[in-house]
Amino acid sequence: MPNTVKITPELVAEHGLKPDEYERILKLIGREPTLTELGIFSAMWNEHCSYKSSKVHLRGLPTKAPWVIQGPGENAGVIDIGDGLACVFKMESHNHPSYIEPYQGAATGVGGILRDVFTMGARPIACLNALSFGAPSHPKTRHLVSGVVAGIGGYGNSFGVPTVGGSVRFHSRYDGNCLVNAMAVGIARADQIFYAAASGVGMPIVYLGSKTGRDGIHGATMASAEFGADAEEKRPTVQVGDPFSEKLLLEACLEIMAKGCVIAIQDMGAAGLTSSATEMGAKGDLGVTLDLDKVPCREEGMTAYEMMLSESQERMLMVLKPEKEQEAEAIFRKWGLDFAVVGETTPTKRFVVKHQGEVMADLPIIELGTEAPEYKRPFVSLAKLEEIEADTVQAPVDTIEALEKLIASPDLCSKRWVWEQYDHVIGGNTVQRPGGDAAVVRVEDGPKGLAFSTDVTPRYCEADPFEGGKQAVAECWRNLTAVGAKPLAITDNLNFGNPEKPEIMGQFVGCVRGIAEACKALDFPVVSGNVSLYNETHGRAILPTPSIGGVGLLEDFTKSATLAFKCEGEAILLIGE
Amino acid sequence: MKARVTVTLKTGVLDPQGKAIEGALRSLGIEGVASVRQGKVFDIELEGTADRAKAEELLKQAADKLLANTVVENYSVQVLG
Amino acid sequence: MKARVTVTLKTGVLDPQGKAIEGALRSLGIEGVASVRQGKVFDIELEGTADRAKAEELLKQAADKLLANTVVENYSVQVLG
Amino acid sequence: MKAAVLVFPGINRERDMARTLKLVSGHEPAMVWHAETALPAGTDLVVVPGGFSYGDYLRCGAIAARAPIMKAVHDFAAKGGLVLGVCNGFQILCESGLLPGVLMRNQQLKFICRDVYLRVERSDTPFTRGYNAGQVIRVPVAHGEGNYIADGETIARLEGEGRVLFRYSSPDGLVDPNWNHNGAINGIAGILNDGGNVLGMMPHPENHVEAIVGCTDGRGLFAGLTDYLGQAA
Ligand SMILES: Nc1ncnc2c1ncn2[C@@H]1O[C@H](COP(=O)(O)OP(=O)(O)O)[C@@H](O)[C@H]1O
Repeated sequence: MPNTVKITPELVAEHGLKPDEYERILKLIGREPTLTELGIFSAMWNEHCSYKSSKVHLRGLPTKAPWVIQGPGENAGVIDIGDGLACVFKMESHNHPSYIEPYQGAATGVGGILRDVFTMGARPIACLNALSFGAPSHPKTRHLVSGVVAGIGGYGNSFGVPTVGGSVRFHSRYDGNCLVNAMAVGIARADQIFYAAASGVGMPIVYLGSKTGRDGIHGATMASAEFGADAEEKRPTVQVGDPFSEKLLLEACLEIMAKGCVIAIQDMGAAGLTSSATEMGAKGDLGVTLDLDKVPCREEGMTAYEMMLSESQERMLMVLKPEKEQEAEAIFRKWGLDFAVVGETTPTKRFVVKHQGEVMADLPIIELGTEAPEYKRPFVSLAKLEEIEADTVQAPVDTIEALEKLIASPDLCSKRWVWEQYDHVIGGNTVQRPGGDAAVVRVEDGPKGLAFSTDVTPRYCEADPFEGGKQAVAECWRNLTAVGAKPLAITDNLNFGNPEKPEIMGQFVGCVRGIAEACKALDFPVVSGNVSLYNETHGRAILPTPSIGGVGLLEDFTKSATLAFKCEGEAILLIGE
Repeated sequence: MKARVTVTLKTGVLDPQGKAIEGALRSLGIEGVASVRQGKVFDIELEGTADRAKAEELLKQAADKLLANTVVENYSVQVLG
Repeated sequence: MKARVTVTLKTGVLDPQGKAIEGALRSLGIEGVASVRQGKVFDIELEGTADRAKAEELLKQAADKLLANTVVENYSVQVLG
Repeated sequence: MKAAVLVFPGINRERDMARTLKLVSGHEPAMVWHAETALPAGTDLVVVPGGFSYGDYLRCGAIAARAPIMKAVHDFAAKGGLVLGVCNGFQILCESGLLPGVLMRNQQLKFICRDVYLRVERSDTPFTRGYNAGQVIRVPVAHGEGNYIADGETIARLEGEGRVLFRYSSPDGLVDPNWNHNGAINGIAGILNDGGNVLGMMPHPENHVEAIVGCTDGRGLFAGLTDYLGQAA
């Protein structure tokens, strides 16, 4: 694709940029962008990367506590768990890709969140997930459930991390838009956490992992666009996960980190090379020049545009200590992975992309992030449903029948079918397996243990977003305390409909405020998270679903409590109101 | 009636298996292999019916509905008689 | 040069995937399928050499050494040119 | 005990195995990279651990079975050295010809992770001397392709020569299809080679050696091996 393509309003629209956003670009760079540059802006300024609708509200979340080492803004959040160790964790959605190709969509979602965690120098010790599907009777549901569950298992089992918990729900409002939220947790030495910010001028930028293909081009844009009726026809290139390569990438990364080779590291997630390179530069207050001729490609004739937007999986970008380059390369070759110096840091604060001797992009690197549009979208709170007096409602069925109905309902029935497809014992540290209130995993050789739980009740969030947000946090807190853990921090995954609709924005704002309120009250900070908007089909939004993933600490894992009754004749106590 | 449905990955779709096999062939000393892509075959025995066109129709249905994941795979149908 | 190696299960070897697919096709309402056996194809790109005989030799080696488990599988080799 | 744990790319239960060997025998095993051509001097037990060597691409264990280190393992086994393959390790041993048969997709075509019951068929082997014949143990499985098959003649030989060491069973030792979670012929979960020195098994005894993270039923296997090798030394 030549650098001379005329940028038409249609082309701008195809890139998901609104006319006023395009005006902003023209003002920022003082000329018409090249096609590659337009692609870079579309990737950086879409909802997924820029959080343009949600940012103002997310600022209200509490993110600090004495035990927080790193709050939101890096690949994952980091908390101190004592003994010189840190717990690194995050949750992220892969909703739209999973609806289009459930196995690969879910698998690459797990792969992405695992990379976020080990990029920071942590060895993953557990995965969880929160899944929302349409009504069990909907014709697509069965296919989605079996594909998503197999995909999550397929990736995590092969990668070698236990999947220890999660949640599954069914509701017709997810018929055309399932939710796949994956959480990963890792352990690192607290004094050896790795960040994205580059430092030093003239440092080699190294490309690691698998080769770049034409996977998921426009994927990042897709993740922010509402599904129309033609979604099934316009099937974008699907990303295929390769857990084997990712396992090699993990071992190689941890090895070169231990050898002290790494200055900065960033996972290539959505918007691949573009977001990883600009983030490393911008965070380090440096420019970056990339030479795309050096990028390992899987397919022939890839253009600069395609390379910059490719979402091929299992790739990383790193800034290496120059004197350690050879050592690092030898380690990567040993693991059979690609290793290429593809650029360097510069003092110019510009993001320069060269390909075949031509400059394909030359943009101000800091502004690419900071000048992204930010919206204070109008929001309305829907009238609250009228409160119902409990005594005025007649029991529709007798108690036993009601109990049987509840136990048999898809939301409450046993999820064994799901979690038996996940290896939940690998590592030999799973103290409490799926099936309880929270999973418990021993930390190294003990005596500490970590507890994890994912929670939210979307119908509460719809009835009253503020109370629903609070309740999700409180439920997570309760699940952690129920196994004997001290709750420390959460990650959140906020799944909502189209934020351009004031009532949806109202749900979002209400839930976020509720989460903030509960987190403040409980001293339970948010250290990482993810927002997924535009979860709509034919204009109908999903239920507001802010998934909460909580982490708690047990000083002695052998003292964790399980939910099973232990013997006959014991007293049963009810605690609380 | 015997038939074969062959399912292959679309061009450009990552094939981790093929890649691993390429590497393994090389380290076994088998030289000259530029690339490997892995696919599936389904050998299907059909009941009765000597009507080829009908058989093909049936196999296409089977491929579309189940045997191939048309998001990432192509298929071809061969009635062997 | 392009080639295809097709690997199929030997007769008599149980094929759980094939069995499951048979069942699934039936429950999808696709009638008339008596049996399904699943196999693999490897689409292999060979470097240089226009020598078919040599190419076939190479592919047989690849199949014997790696691509097929000859305890339970048969293979066939096709040079497509 | 001088154990060597093989490490292939994609293997992921090598740490579990190494920790268990250390815990039960008191000795740290050597981790041996797939590209090596010799085992450490004095090795008296080779362990091929579980995982997804080479992603389980092509066939489970197929690519690993052809790695350089496997030649040394063949030589070691031919001289009577003890070899234990667990899960992917079992698949690798079958693919390499050290054990007969093949592990196919689980009957229900799904990966299954759960605790299963195994009936220990014999206690007069180096691997099972820590158990009583007929004893039932509980250990986890975690695999998608553990459905053991072999031709009729091979099965007859395995059965006739008492080379089936573990079978999926009910908690009271009944071998019955309801307790056979993957469809393996005769409920076979673990077999010996004809020399009696190579064992392959699908379940993970190394994950059940501590009461607090499951149970200790897997310990007997490692304790028995330690005892046997201790006496031999
Ligand atoms: N997707 C999943 N992955 C792993 N475990 C799951 C999943 N869904 C449910 N579980 C496990 O099943 C158990 C019950 O889940 P759920 O019905 O959501 O109960 P609760 O409302 O108590 O959280 C929990 O222990 C949970 O970890």
